[in-house]
Amino acid sequence: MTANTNSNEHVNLYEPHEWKHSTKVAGVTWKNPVGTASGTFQYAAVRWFYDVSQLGAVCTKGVSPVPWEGNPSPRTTEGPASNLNAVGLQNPGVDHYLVDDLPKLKKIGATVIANVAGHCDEDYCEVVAKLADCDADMLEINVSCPNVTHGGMSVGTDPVALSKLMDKLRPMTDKPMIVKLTPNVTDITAPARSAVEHGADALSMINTLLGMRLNIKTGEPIIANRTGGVSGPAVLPVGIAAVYRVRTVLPEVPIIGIGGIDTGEKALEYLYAGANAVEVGAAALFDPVAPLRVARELDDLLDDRPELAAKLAAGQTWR
Amino acid sequence: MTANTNSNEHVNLYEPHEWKHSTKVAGVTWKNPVGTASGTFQYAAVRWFYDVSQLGAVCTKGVSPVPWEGNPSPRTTEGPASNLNAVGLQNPGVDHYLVDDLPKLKKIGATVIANVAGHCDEDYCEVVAKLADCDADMLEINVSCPNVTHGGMSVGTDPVALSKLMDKLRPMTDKPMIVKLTPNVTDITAPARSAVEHGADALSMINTLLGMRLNIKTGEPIIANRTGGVSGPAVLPVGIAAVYRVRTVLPEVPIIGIGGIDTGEKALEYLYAGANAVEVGAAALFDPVAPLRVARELDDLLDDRPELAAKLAAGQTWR
Amino acid sequence: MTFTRTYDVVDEAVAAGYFPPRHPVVITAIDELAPGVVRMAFRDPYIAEHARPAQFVNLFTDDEMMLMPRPFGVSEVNGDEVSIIFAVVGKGTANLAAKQVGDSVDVLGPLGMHPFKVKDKAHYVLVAGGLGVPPLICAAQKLYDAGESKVTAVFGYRDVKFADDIVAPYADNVLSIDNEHGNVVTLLDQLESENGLIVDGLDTVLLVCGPLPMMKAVAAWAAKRDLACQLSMEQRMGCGYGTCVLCTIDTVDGRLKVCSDGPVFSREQLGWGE
Amino acid sequence: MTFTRTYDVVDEAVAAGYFPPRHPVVITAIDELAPGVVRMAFRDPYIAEHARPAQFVNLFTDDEMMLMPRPFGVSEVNGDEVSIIFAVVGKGTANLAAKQVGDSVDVLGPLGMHPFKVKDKAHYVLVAGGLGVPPLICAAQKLYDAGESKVTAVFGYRDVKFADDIVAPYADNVLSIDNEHGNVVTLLDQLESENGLIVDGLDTVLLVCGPLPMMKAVAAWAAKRDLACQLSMEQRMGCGYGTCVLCTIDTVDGRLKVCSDGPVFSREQLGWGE
Ligand SMILES: Cc1cc2nc3c(=O)[nH]c(=O)nc-3n(C[C@H](O)[C@H](O)[C@H](O)COP(=O)(O)OP(=O)(O)OC[C@H]3O[C@@H](n4cnc5c(N)ncnc54)[C@H](O)[C@@H]3O)c2cc1C
Ligand SMILES: Cc1cc2nc3c(=O)[nH]c(=O)nc-3n(C[C@H](O)[C@H](O)[C@H](O)COP(=O)(O)OP(=O)(O)OC[C@H]3O[C@@H](n4cnc5c(N)ncnc54)[C@H](O)[C@@H]3O)c2cc1C
Ligand SMILES: Cc1cc2nc3c(=O)[nH]c(=O)nc-3n(C[C@H](O)[C@H](O)[C@H](O)COP(=O)(O)O)c2cc1C
Ligand SMILES: Cc1cc2nc3c(=O)[nH]c(=O)nc-3n(C[C@H](O)[C@H](O)[C@H](O)COP(=O)(O)O)c2cc1C
Ligand code: FES
Ligand code: FES
Repeated sequence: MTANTNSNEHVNLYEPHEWKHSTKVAGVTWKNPVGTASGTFQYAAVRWFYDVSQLGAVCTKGVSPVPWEGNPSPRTTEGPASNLNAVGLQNPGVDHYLVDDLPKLKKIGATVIANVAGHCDEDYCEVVAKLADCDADMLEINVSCPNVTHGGMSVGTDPVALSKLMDKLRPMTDKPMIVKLTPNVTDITAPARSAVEHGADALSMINTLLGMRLNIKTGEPIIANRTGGVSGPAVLPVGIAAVYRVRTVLPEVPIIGIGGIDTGEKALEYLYAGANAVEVGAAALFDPVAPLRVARELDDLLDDRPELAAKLAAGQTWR
Repeated sequence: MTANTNSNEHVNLYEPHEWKHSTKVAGVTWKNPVGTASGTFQYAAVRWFYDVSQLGAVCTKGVSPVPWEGNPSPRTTEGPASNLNAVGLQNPGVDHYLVDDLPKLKKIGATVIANVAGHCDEDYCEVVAKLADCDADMLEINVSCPNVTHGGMSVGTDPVALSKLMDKLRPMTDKPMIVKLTPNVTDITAPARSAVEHGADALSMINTLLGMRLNIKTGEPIIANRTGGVSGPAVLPVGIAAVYRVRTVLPEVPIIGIGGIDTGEKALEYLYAGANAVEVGAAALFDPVAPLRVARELDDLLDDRPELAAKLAAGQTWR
Repeated sequence: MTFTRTYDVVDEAVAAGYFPPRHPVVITAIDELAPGVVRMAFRDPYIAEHARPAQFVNLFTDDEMMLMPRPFGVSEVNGDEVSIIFAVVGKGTANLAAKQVGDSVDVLGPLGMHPFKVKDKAHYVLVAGGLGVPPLICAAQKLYDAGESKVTAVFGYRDVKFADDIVAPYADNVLSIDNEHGNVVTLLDQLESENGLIVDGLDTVLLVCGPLPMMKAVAAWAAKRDLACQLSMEQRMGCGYGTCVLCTIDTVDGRLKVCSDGPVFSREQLGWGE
Repeated sequence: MTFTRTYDVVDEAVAAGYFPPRHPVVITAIDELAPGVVRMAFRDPYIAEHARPAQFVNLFTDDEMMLMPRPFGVSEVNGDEVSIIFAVVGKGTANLAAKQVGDSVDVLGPLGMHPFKVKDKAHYVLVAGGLGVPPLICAAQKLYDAGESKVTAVFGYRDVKFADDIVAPYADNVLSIDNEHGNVVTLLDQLESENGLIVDGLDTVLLVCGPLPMMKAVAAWAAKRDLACQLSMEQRMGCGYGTCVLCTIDTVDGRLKVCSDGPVFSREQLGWGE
């Protein structure tokens, strides 16, 4: 028996679509509330699959002052309903970004979030200095990667270190600055407050959870880096709790919800938790068009929720 | 096509079984390395399903000085490959435990771990005082429940508070004392060290991850407590990483691995990560006999791993 | 994994003196009684033999993204065949509704340590609202088989009266109503005024299951008349068999578990209608 | 969800000028070539038309506990039908091996921006070890269709020689060996001593795929003779299409992506056998 309670109507993702529901994050309008999550979007790869300018925003892979080679391989494995990764922020560096990905994305009209990576304060400063007047619409400061070390752990786990970093970065640019937080902390509201008090215009969360798998044939870790970051459907409840808790203590700050989103319904759940927008990460590994599909699904779900849709369009949130 | 690479032979769980591979945790021999995780085992309920004395150990629900009524309902929902719970440690109190569950379990020959709950140091002290000379084989101090508040967060997230608590508890009993750690911390090795330096004989990890779900019809949290603890398959990589990292800094301490175990293979992965034993939690919600099945599967898997099996039996570990 | 899921585990457990674990059963019928309301039947000799009214079974989807059990009241038992009736309200019930005859589904049960008490000879008024009907169909069937009591079914529906035909063979009298025309209290009033509450010298006992506001209204109605009133409750569950304390409701005796202290509670326990 | 998975998405994407997303295909054949070695065929006009030797397809299990793609080299193409050959090594391949004819499976492809280069007229020696055969079967088929080159297959197996029959129609010469009797280098030496390396005036080009030690040995053998040598590499993958940087290997040009900078690399790039 198939109860026809779910409308299984097929929608052509490639036909021109008028987005019905926009959102506003730190003053920047997104044509819809769905972006890509950093590290799972490379323009050179994704452009073959769909018109990426259709997304609410594209957040690019973390860029560092100079090219980084990242961690040795293997860099990935899977967990139940999840991916584990330990890229270690391999990227061709900020200079390459400024002449390659960024101009290409701006040329097609994408709303671009440049994700900034660093091993130390100086790295972040150097990158932000170079991006200060670039064409990117927003900067996302990744202080939350579990796969690189920064005096033993990421700067996003230490509110004081984070405030010092923000004090350096904030004066360098007028661009809206998003700080991306890690769930691998005792209380995510502490770095959240610290970031906002020291100039963050918005917050995004969550980055990956620290995780690990071993091969039971050899007894050894599967990923060369041993531990990696867990993402994908499994982390959904953790990401939602993070957004909700931060929203509770910081009623005004724009929040981008990330973690485990692979349907419009899950994106919607983040919006109800208090997010202004979302980013889709690992789902793009399982299907290249996932971010666009999520955006389209959400656009329809918001039709039935005019109150929420109106708030988002005005830069406000459900909570 | 069905490739017959997996032996799908059916094993009768109810026939008498000679356990082939024991383990030793803080001097206490378990007849196999698989126990139940606290809060998912009540003797009065599980005894109908199998002979619970067959397990390596049974860890009972957290007991408090007086009966606790826990959180309002609804207390549970699900995430992708996970359960969310917010019981809030409802239990009939330590006095009831001492005359009911404990004697019944000891009568059938079970190896018993009494899990200790508290809202403050005095609670823990009161319970440990009453359990100091009881028949339980081990005590597990739960300093890691995300669903009760203890000055804002659980004592297990603060190494200093934890050391003070341990300094009070340690002199009260000679029983092997396990401290159960939370993954909701920046660095799990900090409370781990603190617990061991202040007298813990063993560590168990992980308790649940903080998580949340909302109802997209109402926009409101599903669980009355709003946030809850995530457990089940989804948390497996997080639990394994916790065990591995603690094992790396504390090569000698016995560790009980917990989180997402529902097969012998996953139990084995924890043993390779450095655990001496494991506990099975949420899997028992999906099938009452899961802990026994895991124990039997592991017993067979260890046949092919004599080196690991020998280490465990001797109270040592793979790492 | 070394262990396959087979119905054999039921026999093995029973042979060893234990309650059956989760096991697969074969679906023998599945059809739509009303839009979004599904009746499913499966072959399970153990549950068929042991299920009592208001007991339930945990069904499991075949999608491991949804691991939690879905509890459903047993509605009818015919030989080895057990029926349930459920509404498609979310992803889990949609997954179950997509099953076909011949498919297998995992089940645990029968669960619920405190079913309806139907031993005494009485006039049982079975009051159900919406998807509260299954336990009352089960009660009607057991009472009919015992053959000693009088049974009046009082069913309230949103629209389609999907269970009248099913309960009819087991009841002396079936009253039903849809939302547009009133609710079960309307019917109870009517029953009282037409027949009185003592039928053939038998005292009236109310067995109730349905949405919370409806149950409270019925409890209040029963309290005013000092009638015995047993209510079958629902709560989001973890295990369904008493091990996790996830399914509590507030009663005058404190927070009790719906699965193992219930699912049936008296209105006195619930403190309703006092 | 508003979107169903259907093959239509392939046509929709292509009509809009894009590469097809993940989509379901119907399995047309599945059989065991050797214990634990499965050949699966499915109907996919797009992949059939576009696949080049050493390109691969991402297959997805139907168990959401295993979300990551499983990459497999395209082995043969017959009309609309695409074949792959895989070993059952873990849970994902076991899940795929349990599929039946008529079942559907989700696929993304063809992937791999740098396939074997087979345009030049040459004597191609296709060297494969174990489950490295699929890309070389594909190469043999393309070379056979082009009809200009000479093809010698040099296959090394653990035991059962499961692919000799498959490659034979497309090759001028098939040499194979099992572990007990030696390895592919044994065969290459034999080939050299019997036929020499220039066949019908054509230069020898080695196309290689197999386990790492075997590939390194072949690269060294080729280097000594200064032969062109293209090697198809494997790495644990995330996306398979170049977006995640999870599939890198170390080359003389730094850490490159197997999926989009490969899967084929020259021995010079790999710095092997210098
Ligand atoms: C003792 C008992 C007997 C029941 N008998 C019936 C019956 O005979 N017929 C019927 O149609 N329904 C019955 N229900 C309700 C039924 O269990 C839920 O409608 C069903 O679990 C919803 O599943 P879902 O995946 O479609 O919904 P979702 O909302 O997607 O489910 C998410 C989670 O919440 C739980 N959940 C959601 N709603 C309920 C609910 N109302 N009660 C308990 N858990 C819920 C689910 O089990 C699941 O774990 C009964 C519930 C209980 C507790
Ligand atoms: C470009 C490419 C082409 C390939 N072609 C073939 C082929 O034609 N035939 C064949 O039998 N095998 C091939 N492989 C290897 C094949 O992808 C793996 O054997 C398979 O993914 C294992 O899946 P599993 O779930 O059974 O193993 P598990 O170990 O349970 O898988 C766990 C995870 O690790 C990944 N993984 C495990 N082993 C490998 C591996 N060797 N390479 C890449 N990922 C791995 C899986 O994809 C999955 O994400 C190829 C690999 C690559 C990268
Ligand atoms: C392969 C991979 C690479 C990532 N790289 C980055 C990165 O460079 N910068 C960053 O801020 N986050 C990075 N992330 C984290 C994601 O942006 C995202 O926060 C996380 O994966 C959770 O979302 P998801 O569950 O949708 O994947 C990466 C994630 C993955 C899976
Ligand atoms: C319903 C439920 C109740 C729990 N109650 C307790 C408890 O009382 N004390 C405790 O230390 N842990 C408790 N836990 C945590 C588990 O013991 C275990 O640490 C956690 O669930 C992770 O393991 P799992 O993934 O196997 O469930 C509870 C977990 C669940 C699901
Ligand atoms: S559902 Fe577990 S105790 Fe009731
Ligand atoms: S697998 Fe994602 S870049 Fe290669």
